[in-house]
Amino acid sequence: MGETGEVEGGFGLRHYIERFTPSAEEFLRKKELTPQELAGWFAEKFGERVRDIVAKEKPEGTKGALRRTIWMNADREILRDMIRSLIDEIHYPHLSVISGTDEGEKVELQYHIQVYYGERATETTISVRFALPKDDLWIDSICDLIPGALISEREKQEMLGVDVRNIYDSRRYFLPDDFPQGVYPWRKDETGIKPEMVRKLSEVGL
Amino acid sequence: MARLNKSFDKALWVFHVNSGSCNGCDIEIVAALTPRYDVERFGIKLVGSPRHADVMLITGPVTKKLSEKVKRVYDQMADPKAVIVVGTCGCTGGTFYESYTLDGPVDNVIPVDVYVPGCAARPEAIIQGVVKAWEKLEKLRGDSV
Amino acid sequence: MSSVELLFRIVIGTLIAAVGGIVIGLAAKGVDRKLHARMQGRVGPPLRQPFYDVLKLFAKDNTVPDNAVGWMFNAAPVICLAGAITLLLYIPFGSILPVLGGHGDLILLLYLLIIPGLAMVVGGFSSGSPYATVGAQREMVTMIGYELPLATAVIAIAAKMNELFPAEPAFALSTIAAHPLWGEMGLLGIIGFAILAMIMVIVTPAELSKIPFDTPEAETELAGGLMVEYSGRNLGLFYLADGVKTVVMGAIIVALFIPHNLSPVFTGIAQGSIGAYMVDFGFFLVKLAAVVFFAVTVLRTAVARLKIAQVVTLYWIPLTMIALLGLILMMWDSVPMLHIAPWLGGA
Amino acid sequence: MSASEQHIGLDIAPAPGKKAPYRFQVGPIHPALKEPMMFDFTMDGETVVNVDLVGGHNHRGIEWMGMRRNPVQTLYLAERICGICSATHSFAFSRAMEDALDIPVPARAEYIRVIVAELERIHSHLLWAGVAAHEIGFDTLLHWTWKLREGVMDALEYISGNRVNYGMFQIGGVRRDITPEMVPKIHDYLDYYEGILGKIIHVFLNDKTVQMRTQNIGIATKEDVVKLAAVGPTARASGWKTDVRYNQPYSAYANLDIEPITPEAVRGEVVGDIYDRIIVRALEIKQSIEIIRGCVSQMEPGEILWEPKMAKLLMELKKRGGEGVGRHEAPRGEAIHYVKKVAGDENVTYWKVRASTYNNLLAWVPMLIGDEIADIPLIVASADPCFSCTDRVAITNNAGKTILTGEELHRLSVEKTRRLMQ
Repeated sequence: MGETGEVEGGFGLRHYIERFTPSAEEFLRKKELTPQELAGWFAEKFGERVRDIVAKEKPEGTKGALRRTIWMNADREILRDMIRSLIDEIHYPHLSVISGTDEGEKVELQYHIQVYYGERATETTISVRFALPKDDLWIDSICDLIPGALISEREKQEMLGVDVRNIYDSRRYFLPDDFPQGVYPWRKDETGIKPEMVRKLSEVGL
Repeated sequence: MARLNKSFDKALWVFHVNSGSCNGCDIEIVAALTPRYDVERFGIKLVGSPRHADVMLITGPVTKKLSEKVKRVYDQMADPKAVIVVGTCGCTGGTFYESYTLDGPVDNVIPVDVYVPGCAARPEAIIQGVVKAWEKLEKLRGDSV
Repeated sequence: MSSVELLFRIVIGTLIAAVGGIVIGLAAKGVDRKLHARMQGRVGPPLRQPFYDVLKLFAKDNTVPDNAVGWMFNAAPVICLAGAITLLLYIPFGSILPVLGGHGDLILLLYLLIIPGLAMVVGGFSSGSPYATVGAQREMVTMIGYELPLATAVIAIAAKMNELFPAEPAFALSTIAAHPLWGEMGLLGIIGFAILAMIMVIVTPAELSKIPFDTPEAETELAGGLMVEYSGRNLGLFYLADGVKTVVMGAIIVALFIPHNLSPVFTGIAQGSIGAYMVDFGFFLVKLAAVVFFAVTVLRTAVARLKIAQVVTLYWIPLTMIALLGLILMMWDSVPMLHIAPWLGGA
Repeated sequence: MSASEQHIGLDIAPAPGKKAPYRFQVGPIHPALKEPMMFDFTMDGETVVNVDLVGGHNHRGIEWMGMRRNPVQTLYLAERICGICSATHSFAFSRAMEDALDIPVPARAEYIRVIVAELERIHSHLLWAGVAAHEIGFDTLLHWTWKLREGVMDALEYISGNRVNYGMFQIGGVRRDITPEMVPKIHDYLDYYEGILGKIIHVFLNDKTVQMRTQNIGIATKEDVVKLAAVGPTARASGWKTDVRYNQPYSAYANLDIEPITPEAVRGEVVGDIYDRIIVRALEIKQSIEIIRGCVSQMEPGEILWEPKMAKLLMELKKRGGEGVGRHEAPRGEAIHYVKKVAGDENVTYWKVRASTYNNLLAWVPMLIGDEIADIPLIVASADPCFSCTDRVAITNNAGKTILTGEELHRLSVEKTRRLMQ
């Protein structure tokens, strides 16, 4: 397993996992907070840079389980800071996925993060939206903090044209290699899928 | 084609290619091999190399990334050979009737002999498809003699 | 025997052996596949299935990949089948003596056994596919692996023969076939002999590239391994060679361990008559089927494929040790040992 | 099977004095992979030194298609993301839609959803077990497990009418009820699995050759899986108690007591190897049987749909807007759908699908490095990959013409059924 030092580059993921300081404590929850308290923690920690925090507790089933969710908007500059603070003060976050939408003037990325997993009905889903103006489309990579974010970040690059800064592997994952550069399937503007690119399979050979 | 002898009916070796399908048909193909359906009774055998195969069972609507590979696998198969498309999406595009990453349907990429529709195609339907392929091979034999 | 007569015998004998070996080999494969399927809860293919497969393969195109070494690629299956058929000429079938019985012995057989495997290796290397290359490497490693216990078993038997019948050539199969060892030894010897029989049974699937020792052809890892680039006639020849090899390995085990004949039991049949040959041959087929059933069918139904490192370790350490134990037990059974520990001698 | 030009970025420098590592590619079309995916290995002899994953062969553009169809159409598209996880994606998508548009689901429908989802888990785990056995050349086990699996398929067909792509889900409920007459037969099926399952699990856990091929191979540590955000049995087998049904109970799962299964129960310790993943899945099959039993007994009569009339449902869906997240613990782990719908918009405005394998992909890297060629198929299979889910993404257009109208299709189907019943 130690051979990775000899073969560098490419998908040196092993290397990445090892470089990022591992310690068992990192996975432990540091502070028990309800969604409302967690929302307060975010507001206190990041002040003006997080907005429109909505914390919800929705009952599920008959046994008093609550589905805890927090939605918020945030400035993209604090993304890394936010993840780092979650690791240090709250709980090592599980990044479910990064989704993205095209909102006209801007592209919005939603980071769906779970904390407080590992016990019954305690998990809280935090969805953070980051608005990125289309003329300055970038976000920081969090691969060094959560190595599992890689595929999600690569996908945002190819599907939405977001420049993920410092991503260590920026190749395409989903799209074919001969897919035209500068076309992003999830965009709804002129860089989206052009009508002539759409193939109507149902009409071939009819 | 005069070389087509009767043994073809009784010993069809099948190579399975997934060209971007949803897995539904693929598991049904495997199901056809297992005890409930057991196609080996009819001499149908799944093989690991296209060189050994007589029939290509292809599922899925052929993604751009795979269309070259599908063609190559088809070329690697030794003559005489037949192609069976399993599943609606491979036959016509089906629910994926419109997309930017598909090169399908399959007959747009390689010549197809038998179509087995269904989403997913049932194992019985797949077996019937193989039987149709025999009929086709028989017809070829009739033409050439 | 004049040289013309010998030549005639060889030609006719080879023809009969080739046709017979192929037919019996394919039939054995059919039985194997049917039983295999039944044990898996399936109906399975008809018994004639291997014949259909071969006929079909011979009707197909024979593709030679561009980056293959053409003549080697095409020669390998022929050599493989020829090597397997040659082996048949040295092995007795029931009371039918081998065509070249007087001309070769067990040592020659051990060498000849390598030829089909070697031909497959050459074919694999010459096909220019990385899968085939890896498969060929594995085949070589497997061959090196099973030679050791195989040789130990053969030597043990020959040594015993030499001890019991010093007048006859120890390594000749005719000697071994004429004197079944079971009745000649004490309890320890019988145990040792049984152990060696088991070793031979375990070597058989490796020789035939069958699960659990089919690493060179592992379908799910190497897509057919050695055979990956072969098609049509060439693949058909390998298929036939595989059938013949099954007969060879089965027949060797039968000749070494259960060479008994049925004809002496029936007093009505004269020794050496056609009837006696027929009865013995029929009995031979039954024995062969039993050996193939245990060595190939049951084994491949009941276990998973091993990895190449595990195959080599298995053959070199535990199986070689067990083979040596068998050898020691057989030696121990000898008379001098009885002076040291009479109670160990058993009967 | 082939050299390809699409691998960039592997920069191999052989260490001085050592044999140069060579490249070995598996896929995209390979008998061990039932789906296309390519692995680009850097090998030293038979040992994997590094691996690069090249995916996207199954990329059909499903998300793009979904953004051009109405929610109900998209629901059926979601079902076809993957033929093995048909219930998974329709479950997650309906939950996301219900979360976004604030649609309540009747209690009975929640139970039926869970029954279908758990039957799917049984069939998926059995399928996996068979494929894993096939990868190590143990075809007998493949045939046995698949024989058992046919029983599950029968149950699914009995409940939903189809073996694959059940079409059970609807936004705000389910489309078919489980009537009281059906209950005894479901119990019969469950008894049948329980009877045979023990034997098969016994072979898997105790067979010597299976142990030789699975123990201490393909290890992913807890640290690896947590950092790589792996989910489902892959993560649980490494000792990480992650299970949406437990961490964030939903649907009828919230009414049942579900414990995530980790391998300690059988082995006493967590190694994180393939054997552990077998244990987890084997025990989960038993767990699923209990869950179904629980659901069947707890289920009370009632509505199964929030809005049974299709036209009204579509109108209501069009009127409402919002964004929401739906999660479901698929057989392979957490699946999450994000949807955004603008009020007044007929189509789903945005849709993001994240299947379990998407997150488990990276977990292969620590598993594969240091192991041998012969282990590759089994290690790959041990995460139960589903590339069609991962690569998903296909899209539909409302303007697309259909050749058959709905009525015609219905008439043809009825005729066919009559023919079959004769």
